[in-house]
Amino acid sequence: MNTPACTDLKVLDLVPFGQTGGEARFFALRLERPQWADWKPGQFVMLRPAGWALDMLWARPFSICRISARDLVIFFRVVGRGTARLAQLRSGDVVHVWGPLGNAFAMEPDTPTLMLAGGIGIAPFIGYAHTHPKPWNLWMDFGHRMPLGCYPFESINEKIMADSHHEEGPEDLSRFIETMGRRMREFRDQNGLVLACGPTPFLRTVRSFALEYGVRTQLSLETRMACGVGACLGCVCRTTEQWPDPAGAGGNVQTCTRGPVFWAEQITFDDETAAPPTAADAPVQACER
Amino acid sequence: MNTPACTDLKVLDLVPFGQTGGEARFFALRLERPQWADWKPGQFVMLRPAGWALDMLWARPFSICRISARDLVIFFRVVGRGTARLAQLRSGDVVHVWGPLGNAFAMEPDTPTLMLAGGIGIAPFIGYAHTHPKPWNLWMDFGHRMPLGCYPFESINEKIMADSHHEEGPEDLSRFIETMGRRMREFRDQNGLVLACGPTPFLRTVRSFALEYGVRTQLSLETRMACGVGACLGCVCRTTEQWPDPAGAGGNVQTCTRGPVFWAEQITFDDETAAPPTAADAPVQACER
Amino acid sequence: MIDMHVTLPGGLHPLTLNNPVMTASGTFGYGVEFTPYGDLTKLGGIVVKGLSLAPRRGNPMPRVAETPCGMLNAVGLQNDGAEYFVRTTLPKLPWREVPIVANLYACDPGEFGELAAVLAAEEGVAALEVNISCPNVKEGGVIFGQDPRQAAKVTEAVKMRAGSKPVIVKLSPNVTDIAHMARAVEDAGADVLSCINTLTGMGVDINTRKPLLANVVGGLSGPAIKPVALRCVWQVAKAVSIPVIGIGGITSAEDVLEFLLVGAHAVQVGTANFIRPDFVFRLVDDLAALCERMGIEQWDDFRGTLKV
Amino acid sequence: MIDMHVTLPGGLHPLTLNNPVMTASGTFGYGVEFTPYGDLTKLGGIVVKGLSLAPRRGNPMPRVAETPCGMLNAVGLQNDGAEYFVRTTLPKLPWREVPIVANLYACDPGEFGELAAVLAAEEGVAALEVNISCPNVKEGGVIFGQDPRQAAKVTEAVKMRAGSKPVIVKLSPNVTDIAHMARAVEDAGADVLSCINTLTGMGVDINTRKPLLANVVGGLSGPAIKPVALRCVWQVAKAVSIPVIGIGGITSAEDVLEFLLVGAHAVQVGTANFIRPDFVFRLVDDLAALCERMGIEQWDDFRGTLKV
Ligand SMILES: Cc1cc2nc3c(=O)[nH]c(=O)nc-3n(C[C@H](O)[C@H](O)[C@H](O)COP(=O)(O)OP(=O)(O)OC[C@H]3O[C@@H](n4cnc5c(N)ncnc54)[C@H](O)[C@@H]3O)c2cc1C
Ligand SMILES: Cc1cc2nc3c(=O)[nH]c(=O)nc-3n(C[C@H](O)[C@H](O)[C@H](O)COP(=O)(O)OP(=O)(O)OC[C@H]3O[C@@H](n4cnc5c(N)ncnc54)[C@H](O)[C@@H]3O)c2cc1C
Ligand SMILES: Cc1cc2nc3c(=O)[nH]c(=O)nc-3n(C[C@H](O)[C@H](O)[C@H](O)COP(=O)(O)O)c2cc1C
Ligand SMILES: Cc1cc2nc3c(=O)[nH]c(=O)nc-3n(C[C@H](O)[C@H](O)[C@H](O)COP(=O)(O)O)c2cc1C
Ligand code: FES
Ligand code: FES
Repeated sequence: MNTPACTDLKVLDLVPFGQTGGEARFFALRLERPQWADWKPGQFVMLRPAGWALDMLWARPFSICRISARDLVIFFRVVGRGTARLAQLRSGDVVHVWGPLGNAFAMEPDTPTLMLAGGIGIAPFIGYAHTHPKPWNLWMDFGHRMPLGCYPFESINEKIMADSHHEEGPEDLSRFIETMGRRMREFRDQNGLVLACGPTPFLRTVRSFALEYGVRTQLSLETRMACGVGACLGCVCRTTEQWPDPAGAGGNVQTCTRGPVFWAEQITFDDETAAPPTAADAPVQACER
Repeated sequence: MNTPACTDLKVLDLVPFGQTGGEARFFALRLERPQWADWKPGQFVMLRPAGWALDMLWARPFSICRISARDLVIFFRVVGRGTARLAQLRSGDVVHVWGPLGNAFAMEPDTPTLMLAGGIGIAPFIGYAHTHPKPWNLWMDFGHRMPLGCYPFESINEKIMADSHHEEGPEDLSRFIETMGRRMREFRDQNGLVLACGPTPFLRTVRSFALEYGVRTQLSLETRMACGVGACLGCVCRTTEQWPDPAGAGGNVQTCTRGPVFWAEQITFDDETAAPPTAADAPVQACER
Repeated sequence: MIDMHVTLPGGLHPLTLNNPVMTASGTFGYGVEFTPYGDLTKLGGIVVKGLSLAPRRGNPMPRVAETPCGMLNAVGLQNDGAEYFVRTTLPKLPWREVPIVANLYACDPGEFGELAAVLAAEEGVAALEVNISCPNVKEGGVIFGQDPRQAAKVTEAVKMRAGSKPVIVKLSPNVTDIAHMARAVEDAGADVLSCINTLTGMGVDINTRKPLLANVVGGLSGPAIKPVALRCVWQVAKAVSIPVIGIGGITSAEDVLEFLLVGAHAVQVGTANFIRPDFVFRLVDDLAALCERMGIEQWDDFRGTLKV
Repeated sequence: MIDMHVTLPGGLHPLTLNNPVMTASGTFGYGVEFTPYGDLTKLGGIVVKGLSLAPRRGNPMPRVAETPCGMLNAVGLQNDGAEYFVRTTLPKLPWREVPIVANLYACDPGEFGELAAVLAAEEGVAALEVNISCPNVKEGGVIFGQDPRQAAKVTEAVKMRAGSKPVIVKLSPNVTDIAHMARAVEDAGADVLSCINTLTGMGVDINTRKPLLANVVGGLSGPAIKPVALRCVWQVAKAVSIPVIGIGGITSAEDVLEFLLVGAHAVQVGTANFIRPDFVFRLVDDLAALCERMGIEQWDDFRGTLKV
């Protein structure tokens, strides 16, 4: 895997999506291009603006959408204090960035691959769709609660076959869950691969379908991260007996270094005795991760 | 005395003085005009930008330079973390401001009045010179270490008779002290009034001359302030037997509410067993308060 | 909409507050300093600056220093004395509309008792809060609040002379086992507990090589200590059956609810008063709005409902 | 220019550090995690994540939460066990160029002794640091670090099996009298003291009504606690004659000097490693530059020179 590095990058621009003014909650953040040799879709960066006061110590993790010759792009949603401050960045501001971090989604160009994205979980799939050598083998189902224009869906839809599902009420949600189940069975029948990224309740559903239908499925987890480099042990998830390293089975592994992408059967959500008060729990953040 | 109030004011602009770019350390900050009925030169405001994170809890005290029909102006020098952050304010930013606070300099239009200013201590005298009904009775001696263009000296010099004394070496300092002594004796001989504002070592000198020569002298003290309203008791100074209220003599009184202006003989600097690590002690802040 | 009033049960005259938001001793002067900035009767209660029998000049300067998300103070209990307060300041306060709590500071139990008698006799004093973070000069300077037996003695001494006025004992966090301290003062007759007082801290200036406070050590307060304060309130509320007032680092309506969630009946706001002088008045409004938004209709439905 | 090396006097093999800046246990993994971000041999020393005899899974999630100028953690000492560390991780570390300090965690004195024996036997382990902020399961769960006799027992147990390796005892701030604790472990044979470990704190979410940590309470660290840490180091350095390592909230070269000023020989940097992973490497450079600027030429000229 590529060696990560920590660098200071300037903000090129911050583009609101879907809404404007004080209302805007979705943004594409473009930073100068870092000098990294390589990266893979599914990997992420830790991001901490140089101007942040010490009242907020941690950086925040974001999936890499794209690294081009000129820029590094991430896409984020404002859900709390940190992302609210990110939304105040201006061109020229300096951001400490370390990455690329974590593993990546499996990339099997000839395998029919279904991407399941929930809300802001669409972010890593932008890079995946754009770097996939055979995009005709790629499909996406995207569930979202905010208007479609809030998300970078277009940039995926123009490359591959993508369906979007607007969840406006509980019926929409059950319809979307039904669709996911059907699609996962279809891909199992083609010996396909399923990749999922979104809020934890969504991943839970995908995982249970994966196990029930026996389809090869990877999940990109979201956990709270303090360091991003495997040192703080704050981001762990619980492994199952399927974990490849027998010594680690049933133990806790760092999502930041052993993930964020895991095979569905190798980890479990069930041991979270006291589930993290994630975005999904708080009323204002009900819809997305 | 006028009743203070706490309001949110927008920044109109922030004008660097003397230096430009990252170097600038002297600024005039113009805020929207507050709805205060009245104010007097020597009074001050507490200022805390709404955008400050809680890592820095306190507001900072600054002398009122001017309140016009359109604006409230203060003049400040960057000496530490708080003032460094103030220097990053941009037009439109909101600042919590409470004031006008404290007492004021004696204003005796017919008395020959000498203003002694050290460095940024010139700030309150701008308002004093501009609101004095008989400016021909006003004189100023201004000692400074940074180039004259760093200070709003011109705006005073055009109204009244003002001399500036650039301290570039130790000899300049002793010459300035000598001048102050001579001038204070001159004003004593005219039954005049002396008003001083500047760093503590400077005020100490003025105070000892005042007592030695027997000239009516007021000092505007700088102390660290947390609240500005008399509640925290963090800004006190020690009174002498000359203090008008016998119960308070030899006690500690709040500089923010009983000052910042005191008659030289009514307070003392001598009881500061462990003198505050003021600007004057730190190498980088040697010259000004 | 929620009825903001809260009654601290227990005692002969239970203390009823306009709402759970009180001001913390030493951070709100005697209340009068804040009249230009808000309506005092809007507050849940006002705890005035620590009072001693004789006037005190307090510590030399410097007495305060800013720290990351907090501050240090070593004011040294400068005050005009209880007599002066009762005679001159109390009559200026709207004590019929907002409970005024006197904060007591003394250096031995006898002195505490005398002080309690002076203050409890005043109609305008709604309750007494005992600051036990002071050294017992007669017992070699051990801090009352760090020794359960000493703390109990002070509590008894105050309680004996407090008449029907509720006695609040304010706990120090600078102990190995705060629940143990809490039980000791509860057993000694305290009607209410408040916690926490400041954490002992220190700051230095590397250029002058001097401490930031003339007193060398001082009390740390502000948002920095909120996690410690929440833990203490939670431990204390579990340990005793009398009501607890939460204090430490409150700077928002959300913070107020956090303290209620771990079991506090009310809170006191200290250092946040220095963020801006109208802070606590705005906080009362914010709290009402937050309760509305969260659908909290009764304090009893929310207090101590932490799921552990 | 200053020679950055510092030797902690005492013990059979005094510990010599490349410079006073070490990393704090639990915040720098096993060191290897940081090789992409800097040269480990630049550091004064590396204290690795707490090790126990048997591997430990640690606490359930969530384990960490951000607080004002700090964070809470209740990781629960997840680690692969001392054996695994010694066999697999230690060989990857540049232990000839930078002292590696093993941090020990156990639940009774006997276990502490065994653990010490395993680790002290390794050439690559320069010193042992004893984490006494754990409950003594055999004695009803009292925290070793909150009881001087228990702390002394652990110190003796480790010292007995540590051979010639210096034994550092890491003190908890959650006590009434830290100087008393320090003297107790000094008398029990500790070669060096390090302080402070985290303050016990807590956080809650008012929407979910749950604690922020699955463990309910956790350890508070970061700049928020620096004033408490400085006070503890100052009190401890005055109380003992063995060297002290200062820990708590360090985020700048100025902070490092503050700890040296109150008497520390060296420091450990913890939570700041999460601000950015190259933090501590940059700090070493910053410290050299600051000493140059301030004209500090020898640590001995600066250490403990606070004017009180
Ligand atoms: C590998 C990875 C990749 C991610 N990629 C993206 C991305 O591309 N775009 C994007 O918008 N978001 C992404 N996230 C989530 C993002 O990191 C969080 O939304 C962000 O850290 C929240 O910070 P905050 O300060 O605004 O929220 P806080 O104020 O800290 O918390 C607000 C709410 O968000 C929850 N929360 C806090 N941190 C996290 C976290 N790390 N993960 C999940 N929930 C959290 C809290 O529990 C709380 O309910 C990713 C997370 C991970 C772990
Ligand atoms: C009544 C009054 C009026 C003032 N008017 C002006 C003015 O018009 N223009 C102006 O530039 N400054 C004025 N000052 C001083 C100004 O308040 C301080 O320079 C400022 O608070 C420093 O904040 P900081 O965070 O930058 O410094 P810090 O980082 O807090 O400290 C930097 C250095 O400044 C010293 N310092 C900190 N606070 C104060 C303080 N309140 N007074 C003196 N020294 C301090 C510290 O000891 C330290 O050495 C006034 C002070 C008072 C009390
Ligand atoms: C400047 C200052 C003075 C204080 N004086 C007293 C006092 O006289 N009596 C007392 O019991 N507590 C005193 N305290 C402690 C506060 O009442 C409160 O317990 C503590 O500051 C924690 O709350 P906070 O974090 O909201 O400030 C003082 C605190 C400060 C900051
Ligand atoms: C995530 C985390 C894990 C920690 N794990 C340990 C540990 O295993 N052993 C130990 O002695 N201290 C541990 N600590 C305490 C630190 O070593 C240090 O004493 C404390 O964090 C204070 O320093 P700081 O403010 O610089 O972080 C841990 C701290 C954190 C934040
Ligand atoms: S975020 Fe620190 S170990 Fe993963
Ligand atoms: S600044 Fe608080 S009393 Fe003067």
